[in-house]
Amino acid sequence: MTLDAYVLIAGFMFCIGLYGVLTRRNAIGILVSVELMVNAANINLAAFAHFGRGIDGQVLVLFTTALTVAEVVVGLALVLLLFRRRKDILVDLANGLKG
Amino acid sequence: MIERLLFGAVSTVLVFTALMAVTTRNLVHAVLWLGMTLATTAMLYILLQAPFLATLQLILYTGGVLSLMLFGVMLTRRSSEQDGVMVGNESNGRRRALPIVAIMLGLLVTAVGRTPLANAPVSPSPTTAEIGKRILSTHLLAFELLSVLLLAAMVGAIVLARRKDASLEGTNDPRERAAALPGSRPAGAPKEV
Amino acid sequence: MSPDLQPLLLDALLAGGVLLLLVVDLFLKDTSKAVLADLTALIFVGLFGLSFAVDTSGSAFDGAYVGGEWPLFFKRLFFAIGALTALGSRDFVAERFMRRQGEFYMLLTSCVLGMTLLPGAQNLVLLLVAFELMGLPLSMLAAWAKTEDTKGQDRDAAEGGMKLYVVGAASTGVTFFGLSLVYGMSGHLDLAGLAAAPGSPLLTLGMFLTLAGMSFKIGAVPFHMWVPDTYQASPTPFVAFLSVAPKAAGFAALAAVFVKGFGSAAAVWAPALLAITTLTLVIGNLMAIPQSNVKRLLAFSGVAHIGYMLMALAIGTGEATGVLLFYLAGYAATNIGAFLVVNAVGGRDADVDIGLFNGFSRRSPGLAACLLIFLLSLAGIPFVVGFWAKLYVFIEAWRAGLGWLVFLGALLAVVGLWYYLQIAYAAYIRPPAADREQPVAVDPRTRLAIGVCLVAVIGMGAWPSPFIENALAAAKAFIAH
Amino acid sequence: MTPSTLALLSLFVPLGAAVLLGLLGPLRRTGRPAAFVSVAGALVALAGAVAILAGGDAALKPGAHLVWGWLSAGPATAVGIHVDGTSAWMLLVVTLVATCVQIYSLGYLHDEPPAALGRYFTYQSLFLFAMNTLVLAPNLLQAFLGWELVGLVSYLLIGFYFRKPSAAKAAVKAFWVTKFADLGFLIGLVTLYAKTGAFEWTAVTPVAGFVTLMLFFAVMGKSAQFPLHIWLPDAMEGPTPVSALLHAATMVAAGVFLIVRAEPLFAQAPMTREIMAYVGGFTALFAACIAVVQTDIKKVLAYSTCSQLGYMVTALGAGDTFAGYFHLSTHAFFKALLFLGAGSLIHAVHSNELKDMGGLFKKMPFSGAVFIIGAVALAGVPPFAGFFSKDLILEAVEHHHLYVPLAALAIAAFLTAFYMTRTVMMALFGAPSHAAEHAHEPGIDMKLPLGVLALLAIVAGFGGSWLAGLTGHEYAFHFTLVGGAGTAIGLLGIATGFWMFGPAQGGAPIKRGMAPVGVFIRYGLMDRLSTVAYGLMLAVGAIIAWIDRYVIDGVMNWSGWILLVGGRRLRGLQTGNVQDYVYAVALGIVVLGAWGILR
Amino acid sequence: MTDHILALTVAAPFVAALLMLLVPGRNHPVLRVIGVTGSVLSLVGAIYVALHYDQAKGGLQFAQNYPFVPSFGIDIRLAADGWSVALFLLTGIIMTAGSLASATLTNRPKEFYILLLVLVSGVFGVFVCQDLFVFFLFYEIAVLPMYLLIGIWGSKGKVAPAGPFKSLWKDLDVGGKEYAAMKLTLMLLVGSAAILVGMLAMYFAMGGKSFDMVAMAHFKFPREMQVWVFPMLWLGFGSLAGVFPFHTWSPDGHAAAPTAVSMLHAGVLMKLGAFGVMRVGMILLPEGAATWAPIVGAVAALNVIYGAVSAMAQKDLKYVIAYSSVSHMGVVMLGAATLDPDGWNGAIYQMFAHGIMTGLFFALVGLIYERAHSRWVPGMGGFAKVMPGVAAFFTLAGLSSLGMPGSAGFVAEFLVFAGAWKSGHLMWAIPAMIGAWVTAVYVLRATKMIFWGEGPSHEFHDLHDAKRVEWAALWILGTCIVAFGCAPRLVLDFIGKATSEYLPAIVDAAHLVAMGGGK
Repeated sequence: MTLDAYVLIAGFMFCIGLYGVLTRRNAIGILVSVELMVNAANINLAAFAHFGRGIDGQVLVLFTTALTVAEVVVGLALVLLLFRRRKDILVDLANGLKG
Repeated sequence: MIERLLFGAVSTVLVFTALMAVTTRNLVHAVLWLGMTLATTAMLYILLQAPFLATLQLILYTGGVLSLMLFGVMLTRRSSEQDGVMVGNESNGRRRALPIVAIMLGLLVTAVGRTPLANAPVSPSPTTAEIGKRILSTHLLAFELLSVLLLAAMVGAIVLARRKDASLEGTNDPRERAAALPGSRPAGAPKEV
Repeated sequence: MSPDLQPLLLDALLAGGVLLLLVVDLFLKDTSKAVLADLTALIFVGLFGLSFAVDTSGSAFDGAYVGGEWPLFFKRLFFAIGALTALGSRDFVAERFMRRQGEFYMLLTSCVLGMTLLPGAQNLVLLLVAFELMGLPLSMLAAWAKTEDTKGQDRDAAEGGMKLYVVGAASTGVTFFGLSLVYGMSGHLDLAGLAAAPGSPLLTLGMFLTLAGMSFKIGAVPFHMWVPDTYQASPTPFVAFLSVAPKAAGFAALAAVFVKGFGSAAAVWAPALLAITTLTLVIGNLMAIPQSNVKRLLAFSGVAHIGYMLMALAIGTGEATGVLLFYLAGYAATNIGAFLVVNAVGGRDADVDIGLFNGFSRRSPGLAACLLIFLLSLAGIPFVVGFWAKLYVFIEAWRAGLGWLVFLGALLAVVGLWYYLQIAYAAYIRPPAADREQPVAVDPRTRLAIGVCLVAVIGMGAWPSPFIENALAAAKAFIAH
Repeated sequence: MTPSTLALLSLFVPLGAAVLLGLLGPLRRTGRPAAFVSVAGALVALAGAVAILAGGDAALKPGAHLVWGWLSAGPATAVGIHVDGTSAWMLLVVTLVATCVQIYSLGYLHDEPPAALGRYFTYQSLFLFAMNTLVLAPNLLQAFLGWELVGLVSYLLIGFYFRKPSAAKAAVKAFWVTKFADLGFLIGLVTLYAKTGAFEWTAVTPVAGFVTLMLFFAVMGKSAQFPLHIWLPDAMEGPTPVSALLHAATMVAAGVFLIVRAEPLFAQAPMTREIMAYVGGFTALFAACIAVVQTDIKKVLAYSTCSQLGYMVTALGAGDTFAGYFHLSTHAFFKALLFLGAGSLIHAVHSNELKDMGGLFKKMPFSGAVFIIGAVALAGVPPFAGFFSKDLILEAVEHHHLYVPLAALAIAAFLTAFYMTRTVMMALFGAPSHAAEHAHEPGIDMKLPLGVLALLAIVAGFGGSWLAGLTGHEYAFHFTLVGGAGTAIGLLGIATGFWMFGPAQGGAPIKRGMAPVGVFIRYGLMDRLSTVAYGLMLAVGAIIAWIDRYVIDGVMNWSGWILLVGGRRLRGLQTGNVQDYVYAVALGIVVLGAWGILR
Repeated sequence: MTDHILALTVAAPFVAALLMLLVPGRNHPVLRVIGVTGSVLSLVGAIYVALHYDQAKGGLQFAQNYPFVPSFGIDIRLAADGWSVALFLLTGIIMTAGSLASATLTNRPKEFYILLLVLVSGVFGVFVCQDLFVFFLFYEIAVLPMYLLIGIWGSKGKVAPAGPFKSLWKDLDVGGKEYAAMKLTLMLLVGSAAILVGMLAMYFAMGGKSFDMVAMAHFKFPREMQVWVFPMLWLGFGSLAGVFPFHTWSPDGHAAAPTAVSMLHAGVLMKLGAFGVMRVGMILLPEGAATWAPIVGAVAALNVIYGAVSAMAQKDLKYVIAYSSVSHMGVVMLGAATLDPDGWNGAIYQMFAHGIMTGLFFALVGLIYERAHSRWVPGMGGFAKVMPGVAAFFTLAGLSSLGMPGSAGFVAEFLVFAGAWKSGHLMWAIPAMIGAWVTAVYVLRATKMIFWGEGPSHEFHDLHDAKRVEWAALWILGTCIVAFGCAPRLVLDFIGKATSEYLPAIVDAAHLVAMGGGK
């Protein structure tokens, strides 16, 4: 399989994630979509690492994964907070701040 | 050939599960679809001869992230959905999101098409030990920093998620607030929860 | 200390400070946790002082981190910001988050740790981790004023934090993806390697995605939308921090990736950055005009200022980068001061309507004069630092042949004066409300912090030479390395 | 003392009096003491003028010239004094009439409050200084300074009764009209300076035609030539002594004096002179026509002044400077006399209206007699002063073949004699009105000046040849056909007047026909014109002001408004929905990416 | 002493302002004494400079350099030429009168005096600064305090938005003092932005080494650069000088400003603009000036007549005077545009004369407003009966404004007209002269409507003449009007000296431009 296929598939995934971020009303749904975007990046990294770009790609995947975990932790804490405050986690309902 | 077939299958599943993750109306299902996507990605890593990453993916993501998310879903059910069968995950704004995403996709495809990638040579797959060495030499600082980050995230998340860490906080009564000021605490003030 | 850890001395000490705070927190009663603020400030001040005493040049970890004047300038800036924030937050945090003080300062400090490591990072991995270390605590701190009271003053804290987080998470995804492409097309993760990458559409795409993702942190248009909402909802002393430190760090990251990494490809990204710059200038200034909430107003004004700094970044020369440093320092002093005054006037309320400033000059003439000076500095009026900052940017832009941008910037600076003067107008011209005639209460540490900011603003305004020289030298070292 | 020292004395002593009164409020507000300060100043000035002339021709022939650099070092833009025969004699006329008027004012304004009286005499002193500045001007620049200053004092004195709306209106009108005419002076002055680098009376320059035309425009305003005469009748709102001094004897004659002084310039401009002759002739006739129908004794005299100034201007237009100058002198005496006499009558009946008078001769024989002397002199009856000068003017005009102006002057001569007879008859003879029954002679302070001026009105005509010698002209009276005809016409006018307004009261149909015509010309045309012009100016002002506020300033306000509203509209983008924020990010990357890849 | 006299004079008001910071705000007498002392000291400094300036030698004297930002070639270079001497005197006089005129202020006098003194320091600085950048800084110091001065101590007239745009304008609060303050500040700062751009262009054209104006005057900037930089400076500085169509801040600003501020602003600050055009625009960019002179002159002539005609239609007393300032500043710009010695002398002299005259005007308007509580001219009448002194001084100021000989205004206008004529621009001079006549119309009309006639009516019950210290300002300014009208060479010689030093280079440039060569 050639590199461009991997990059394409990653691109697909990125776009799907983007779509999710744009359309999901539920905060956790957005988290899910962000995961897809990060995952797309990881696929890229792994693919590039495989196709002659050296070891660093894989290293970076490790880091992004860890970062994402941290991010999810924080995100879920915020979601919980939001839920307690509003009894709801639909993000488009949280629009008290605007203008 | 087999590789190609495998790739085709994996990528089809990948895209399908990803699509499901962002479109299904049940949040629990969405998280599960995500889990499947991530697992499929691990397959892709194996195709890319990166077993280390595949393991990482399965452990960290599917084990950690997914369960965290499910936890979150459970904790944030709306009162009307107490039975837990259906956790709402509606979408909106599809009509304006689609063109953007389509253009993005088009751009990616164009870029890929215009960039000579096909004949990139395959490099020998690094061993886990090599990766570890790399992490512990050049990227040691980042690695150390990562631990600080995780610590901070955890500490912060715990504080934020704590249900109600003080009866005093969030009150608007200036008297109570004044009482809470350091050094001026009245005797009968409520004790910490 | 092994010699190759020399450049990381200050950061290591700061990391120790993070742990120290965690530990000390354990031994303190809730009522006496306010001392943590002083401890934090002490740590920062100590490090700030130490930064003049130790040599932090050299590189570490196979060149993944390089010290020297450039990171040092940023470190000093971040230490100063951290100290001022800690001082300004003390009473606020003690009063409002009595049981969460330790964690507040711990997160603040670790956030600063991320920032201090950013400018020296020569490697995208370190850069990314530092960037995230800076970013994640911010969204948590933004929501620090959490409450379940649906009518209270902090009713929107969770929303503010969530907005920062969601936009941030999306931007992180974008950044990661962009960097993955950059890595793929260049084959390197270290900045020096990026420069050698042959141009290709995917590289361009990756570059731009990275640019977009990082621009989120500095609040460049159109990635700025979280800024006003988060500023409005967050604890004001923290906003003082949020409005300057991550911007500086973001610029450090952008400068590292673009000016340094892709310096040779400036022809590709500079026009894009100029477009963002223009948009940022216009939108920031325009949207600030109708704001009646001072924090939102300052948020949009901050967006506008980002525009001026982006101008310097887009030029990309050593001098322009030096000017950017100067701008950052001046902006930091000014904006922290302004937000601390706003905090004092707002009286612990997250929402600070401009009406609260009515008659301010009669209630507290001294504090009002400070505010006026900060506002003038933001507006770019001579004899305070804001003027020189803008002027230097304009000079460099002129040198770079961006006369039209200078003109636009100058015009919009006048528009800026319009909305800054609305605050001054309320403070100086409107009479105070009947129930608000007593002087504004300011605790001594906030007073100290505001005083330091004032001295900096006036000092750098009246005598900019040493500061600009220092900034130019730092930038020169950065470019040369 | 040398003539220059004496002239400086005449110039600065009145100034000293004015400054003293102006700065020392308490002194000014005492009234009569302040008046004495002013009168003393005028007397010193008069003495100075007399002494200069008494010093004899020898000192005056080359002219004493004394200047100081004013705008710059050097003589080009200097001020100072120039004393020769012309200015010395004018100085005498001015100081003499001024002294008479000031003394007269002591009695005439006896009932004014002390503060007002002090103010009046401050103005009087200032006027004397201003007029002397003009008279002694060594160059056109200083002449302009004096010219403007007398205009200023005229404005102040016309507006002396400033609480009276009509007086206030008249004052500003006088100022506006004369100031408008002064633009001509300014343009002429500036042109002269631009071309010659100086302001010399004797400059020889190719632009003399333009310069003199412009100067003449100013003269038309100051010396009340048609159509810029409109301010003069209104100016009668001022106290009568002021009318006598400023608006009859001296200030309005300043225009004539200017042309006399600037003779070398005018000599280079035959075209200007011709225009002057026609304008002067027309004014003489036109003003005389209106004077015939006036019912206000001061207005009669005011139009008469216009008319007589027309005579002088015609003479100057004919190129006979001396004729104009001579008439200026005699006119100064007899017209001042007439005004002061009229003032005496007005003082007695407290009204300006002829119908309120009548039969006053019996009550006030002295005032009546001097008024008649003045009237006869004006009518040109030999051997009174007016006869000689008018005779000279008619001769000069005829000599230069200006027959149209000549005809106008001749008719004007008839009308002059006619309306003066009418005035004398109506005011002094006939049936006394109710007000006139309690009339009585004024005190000695008013009689004395009247007596002096009456004497001069009788004898001044005989000084013609002396005056000519003094100013470097040649003149000896000799009978000519034109002169004789003029005299005859004058006598005919008197006869007609006597027939119509004397005991016989003949010619009633003519009287009835005359009145509306005059009223139409006076009020229907000229007043309407000036009102329309004024209204037009205000309307233009209002339009411009509107444009300024809503169009010019509107640009500023519009841009401010657009920014404000634009900012408000943009606020709509900040919906508060975080997905929109992410959408903005997506939009940003898509646009950036598209631009990066597709460019 | 003599060496640093310029710095001392510039600093005197500033030091007074600093001193005032130490005085409690309630202590009005002490504040007043400090304020007046600071002003008087600066006047003394100005007089000292005038007395010690060696006229025979001419040129820049009392030169001192104080390093400021050496890396960008910015030094505080102070030196006085003949123009500086004249304008120094003007500033000292107006400031002294202004601080005396505001002695009766009771609303927050501390802040008022501090701002006023800081402002005047800036004004002094501009007049003697020979470093373009510091020139700009001083200029800004002089302009900026105006916002607060008008915003806090200003007043609102009877001019409210009317007509078709009423509803739109309501958003902007047109007519209010805060609107006026904001408009003034914004418009002047837009001007500053243009100045800044022009300044930078010059700085870089000269190699980016120094802002020394003396060096710049000797440096020959490329023609094409001069041609576009000059209009930037003209409009930038010109917006402060009230150049059409950027004059619109001036009526609103002056009308809303308190007495002393109007005095200072119309009296001195607007001169900064014109001075900037001449000192920076024309002297440093002679070819640009020569190229644009016809336009500058035409606009100036328009200014004269436009301002005068607008003034005629105003019913608010302060607006009348404010528009008259627009008109008179047109005379200044006209003089500048002639590029003729008489025109230039006239321009600077008009700055001087108009400064004093308009200072007196605004002092009087302040007195009238204080007593009548109205600025609505049609409602007034007969005031001369109860305030004869004010009436007399008003007339005096009016006379100077319409160019009556014996007042300073005449000398200036005459020189400008002469200059315009000499430079062959009849088409500028005639409208300007007509404008001067229109001035007579509206000034005397206003005088008549306010002071003459019957009245005053019952609504004006506490009218009275000026009292005690109020006389001081009137007498100082009134005396100056007459003194400098009668003996113009007191300052005209200084002005002429400097003009003769600066002008030849510009005339040469004008010849070059006229011949189309010299590129």
